[in-house]
Amino acid sequence: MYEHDVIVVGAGGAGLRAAVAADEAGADVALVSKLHPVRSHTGAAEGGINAALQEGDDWELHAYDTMKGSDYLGDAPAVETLAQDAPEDTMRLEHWGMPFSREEDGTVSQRPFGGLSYPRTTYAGAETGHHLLHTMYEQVVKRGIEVYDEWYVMDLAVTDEDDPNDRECHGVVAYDVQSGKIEGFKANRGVVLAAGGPGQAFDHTTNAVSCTGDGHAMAYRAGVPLEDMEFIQFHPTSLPSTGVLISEGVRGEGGILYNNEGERFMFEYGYANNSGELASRDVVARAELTEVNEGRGVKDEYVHLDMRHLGEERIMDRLENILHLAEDFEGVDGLIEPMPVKPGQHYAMGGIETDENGQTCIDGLYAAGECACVSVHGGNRLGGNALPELIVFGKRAGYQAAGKDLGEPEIQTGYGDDVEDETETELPVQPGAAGLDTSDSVAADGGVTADAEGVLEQTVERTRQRVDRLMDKDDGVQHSEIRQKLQNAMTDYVNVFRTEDGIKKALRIIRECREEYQDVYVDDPSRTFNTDLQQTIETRNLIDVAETIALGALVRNEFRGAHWRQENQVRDDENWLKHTLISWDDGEPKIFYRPVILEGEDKTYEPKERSY
Amino acid sequence: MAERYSSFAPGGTTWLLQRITAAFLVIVLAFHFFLLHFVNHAADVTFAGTQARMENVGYFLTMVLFLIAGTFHGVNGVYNALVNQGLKGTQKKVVLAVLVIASVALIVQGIYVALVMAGWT
Amino acid sequence: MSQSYNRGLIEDFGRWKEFSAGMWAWIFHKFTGWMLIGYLFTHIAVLSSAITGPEAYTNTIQGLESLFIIRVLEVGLLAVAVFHILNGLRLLMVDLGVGLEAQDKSFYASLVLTAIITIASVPTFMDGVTL
Amino acid sequence: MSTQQQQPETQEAPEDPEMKGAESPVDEKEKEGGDIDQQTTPEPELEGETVHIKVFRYDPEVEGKQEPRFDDFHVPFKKGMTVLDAVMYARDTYDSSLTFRHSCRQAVCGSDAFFVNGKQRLGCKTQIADLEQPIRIEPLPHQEVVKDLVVDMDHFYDQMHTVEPYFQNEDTPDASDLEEQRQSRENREKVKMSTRCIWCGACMSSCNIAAGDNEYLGPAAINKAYKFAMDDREPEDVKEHRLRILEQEHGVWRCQTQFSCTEVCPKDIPLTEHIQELKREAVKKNLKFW
Ligand SMILES: Cc1cc2nc3c(=O)[nH]c(=O)nc-3n(C[C@H](O)[C@H](O)[C@H](O)COP(=O)(O)OP(=O)(O)OC[C@H]3O[C@@H](n4cnc5c(N)ncnc54)[C@H](O)[C@@H]3O)c2cc1C
Ligand code: HEM
Ligand code: SF4
Ligand code: F3S
Ligand code: FES
Repeated sequence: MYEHDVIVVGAGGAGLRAAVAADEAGADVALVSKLHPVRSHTGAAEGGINAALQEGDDWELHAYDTMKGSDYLGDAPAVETLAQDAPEDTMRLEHWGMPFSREEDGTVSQRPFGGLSYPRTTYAGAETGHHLLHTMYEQVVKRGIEVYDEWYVMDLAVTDEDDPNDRECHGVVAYDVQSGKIEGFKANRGVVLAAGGPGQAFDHTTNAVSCTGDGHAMAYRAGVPLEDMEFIQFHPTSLPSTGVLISEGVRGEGGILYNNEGERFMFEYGYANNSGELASRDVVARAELTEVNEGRGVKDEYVHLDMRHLGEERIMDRLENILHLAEDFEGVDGLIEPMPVKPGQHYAMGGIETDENGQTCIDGLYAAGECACVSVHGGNRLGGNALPELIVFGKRAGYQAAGKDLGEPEIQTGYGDDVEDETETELPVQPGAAGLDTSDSVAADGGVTADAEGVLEQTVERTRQRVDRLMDKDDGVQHSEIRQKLQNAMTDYVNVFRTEDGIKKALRIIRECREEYQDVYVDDPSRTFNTDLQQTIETRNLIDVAETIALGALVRNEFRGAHWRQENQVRDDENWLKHTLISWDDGEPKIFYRPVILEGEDKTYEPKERSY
Repeated sequence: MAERYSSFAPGGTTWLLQRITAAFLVIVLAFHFFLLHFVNHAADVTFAGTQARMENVGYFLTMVLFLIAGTFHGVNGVYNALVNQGLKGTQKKVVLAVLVIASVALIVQGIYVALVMAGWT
Repeated sequence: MSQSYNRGLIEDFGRWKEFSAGMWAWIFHKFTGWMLIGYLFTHIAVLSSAITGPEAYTNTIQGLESLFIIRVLEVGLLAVAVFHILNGLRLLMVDLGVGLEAQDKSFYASLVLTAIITIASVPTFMDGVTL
Repeated sequence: MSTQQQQPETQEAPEDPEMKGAESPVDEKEKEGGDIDQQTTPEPELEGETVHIKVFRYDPEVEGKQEPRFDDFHVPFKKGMTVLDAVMYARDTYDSSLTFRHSCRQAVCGSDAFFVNGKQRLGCKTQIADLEQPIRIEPLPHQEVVKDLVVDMDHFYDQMHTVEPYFQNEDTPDASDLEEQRQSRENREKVKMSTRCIWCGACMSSCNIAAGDNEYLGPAAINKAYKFAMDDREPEDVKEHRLRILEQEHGVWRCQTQFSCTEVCPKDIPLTEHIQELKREAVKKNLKFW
């Protein structure tokens, strides 16, 4: 057993920042991550960090833009905290040596970004995330913070009181990928989950293979509600074979989208008669998919993004890296042929419900980064708002976990008096573990003693048994089959287009996946670097997370932000100015709602039409 | 950071000297080859001819420097090659000592030979 | 790492087919350098015959020079020295940060030049020797 | 910054009215022989070809794998397929115990450097179509193999940590004043390439010196030090301190300018150039005191 004051799960931007903060607050911190820190997916972010740094800009404007971008589903205290803290925290990155791009006078550069009223996206070349990640890791090295890399966290050691609000988290159980050893990590002060996004729930995503929503799933099964999971951002131009992102810059420079008949469909079929290719992300993504669904896609899969007419000179000057991306990852030369693109899952706005200090409803359990939902992004994240979220809320969660007092939060968490229960929606199948052999479930169940060490030991024991069971089984289904089925279902039915029937189909398939998972086995008999085992466990997590996405999408019958519903294609402020919350409830998911907080520090954000 | 360095750290000195001797050797070695294989054919070398050249102080000094530079360059090169292959600890010390002794012996012997050639003994 | 597979030197060596220009240059330079320092020791040893006396010196040199094999070795020495010099110059340029992009081309150039110079000087070296 | 490629994730761009009149590119395509997008080919498998890959296998625990061997896989080819795609396909379809590190699939995480057809390359950045078959895929040379394509990276990380890989400046302005350390564009440009390293370890694996001398810092670590040493935001005494670290016996001097590091670096970092520059910096610095 290992013991530290604070255990941070995940070493992306959020996890690293949390660890540094906890270290600053005097705690003995350890980072436990399934990847070496510099391999985290934060490194893929390109665009930049939004922060109101310049004179003439103001945190209040940033907050306003964010709230508007969120389609009024962000919580004002969180949004304002983000906007207020981002400038200082961004500056701190500079002081830690992050190589930001520079202006003539030596100050950091900022550029305009979609949905922002001021050019406040601070960037470091086209690889801002890479620099952020490496700069943060450097700070971790400097401080000598202990890093357990290639340790896969499987479970949280949480007590088993009936009401999740009374539960307490004492640590985590992790499995050393290199040796196969399973160990407990005791956290004397707190556990911070920073395990990143759940993009792998979809077949086609810009996210890494490691973005499997482990943090979501662990917190969920321990009793923390997942919030606003239905809000998934899809990017209209990603490469079909890998999901690598092709920047909006191509369309910005004049790139054109064509279907297989060579029609410029954005105009031809009236998806966006004014702005065409430059319509907002969701509009373009839906248009592309409609083309494919109606048989006008190339190879029934994608559309073409053509930039040849821009001329070699202009392309080399402004879009050179796009040429490299298309060449390296798709084998296509953008100068002589059009590039294949299709919509890809890009970002999850929802996540583990926390307050503005990163605290979940379980004592000692915190979350930050993409896996968390403090609710700054609401229904739709603005480009450049995720990276500041990592450093601002990563820092706050780190401080809070280490015991530094950040004051009373305004955001409520957990199932309490202020929530409203879901009543109307009829579910096609029973979600959750219901009816299945839950021995594989990791919810806190019977007989866990209150004593910290006891809880941890029992969780370790249960985890060992779970692994042994998976390893001992000699035949059955393999995870890749289930995962593929799940991903296809999500991409087919809970993608940019959402219909009630589709989502219900998805839920049925998810249920099938869950049942098949009962028969899953690990073929690789080795304890050394068994990725087969790791992926099998991840697949279980994906099932749970995908289900919450589908459930959220089913109940929310309106069109808000990134979530579109065929049955009700308008934003319905009357009924839906509220967050969707889903809690595992020991295997029988419960859906409830909590009103959005639109009252800020000294103003109230009135919902307005979202038009730019 | 407090340390003050008044001269080279060893790695840097020898690295630089290896380059300087190399530059020097290019010139002298070319001269040497040219003189003894093209101007005078090696087959025609006699002691008298050698002595005639060696008696010239400039030539004598050049040859001595040639020898010293060549020895340093060659032996240091060998030593570096061994360190590159991970030579370390006692073994490394022993090798270094052997190489230094061999070089000194070579240089002393060489100078002695040159003196004999010049007839200054 | 308690259990892991160390492929060792043999397998590394087996990769020689995959070496790139810079690696070959390194290997050749090393090889020629060792030859040269070896020769330097031998050379001084041979010249030491001067200590015994002028005749001994003249006889040794001329005796050696009359041997065909020695002439062949001398040509070899020339090749070795020329390559080492040319590649040495290439390395000196690299150290000064000049022409880094052309490092592979300059290596091939050294090889070709060495070959030309060596072949061109064969007549001079072989002059008057009999089998 | 003009030479820098900026790739905004989102950018509101002004509408270009001329675009609407642009011609369809399809006609052109037909002229070119247009095999790029025959809509008649629904399944990639029907493109007809399979790719033959030979993958290195080793597992200390599993019988039959304790002695390293090569396994052959035949993977259906798909346009744009990378080496990583091929091994993933082989794993998911034929043998789930086939083990390798990978994550981002877009050359930023640095997990999947393999030895492919005799060269260190990132699996995700290497197009199958560019390689000769059968494609031989091995773990990085000069590193111990943990299992299949997974090598032990600890030594690489240790070397990276040796150069004190973090920014050092005692008196930065107060962050709450929102004041940054100024840096000229030229200086940012100078360190730009060095900051791109993704710690893939390809360079270190390709270097014969690093293979022979375990203590040699290696190209990646030296490049990391370069990034800081050449950054004007760090004060002069810190730069000197960094040069002290680099000029140890197993520092920059060990580099024999073999250039293989530069050749394999997937991020095109001019490693040899950086190492050479640091050698000269170190000599210069020392000459001053001499
Ligand atoms: C292509 C792309 C471009 C983007 N561009 C931008 C942009 O320009 N601006 C912006 O603001 N945002 C951008 N984003 C979004 C942003 O990058 C991400 O939301 C953010 O980086 C997520 O950071 P994180 O720290 O939460 O997670 P990650 O960086 O994904 O890190 C997750 C960490 O958790 C660890 N982990 C996961 N599961 C486990 C487990 N079970 N046990 C142990 N460890 C675990 C992983 O090893 C990893 O270290 C972009 C995203 C993508 C995909
Ligand atoms: C004439 C011009 C010469 C030049 C320009 C030259 C240049 C060089 C250079 C630059 C190196 C260093 C390689 C490195 O560290 O990367 C070197 C190495 C070496 N040189 Fe020379 N050299 C010359 C002559 C000689 C002579 C005359 C000898 C023999 C006495 C010699 C023996 C060596 C040896 C043994 C090495 C080490 C090789 C190794 O790495 O194993 N060189 N030379
Ligand atoms: S320098 Fe290049 S090859 Fe070396 S680790 Fe960094 S990215 Fe990889
Ligand atoms: S391969 Fe090695 S020898 Fe130097 S130039 Fe690169 S570090
Ligand atoms: S998978 Fe990340 S670099 Fe290749």
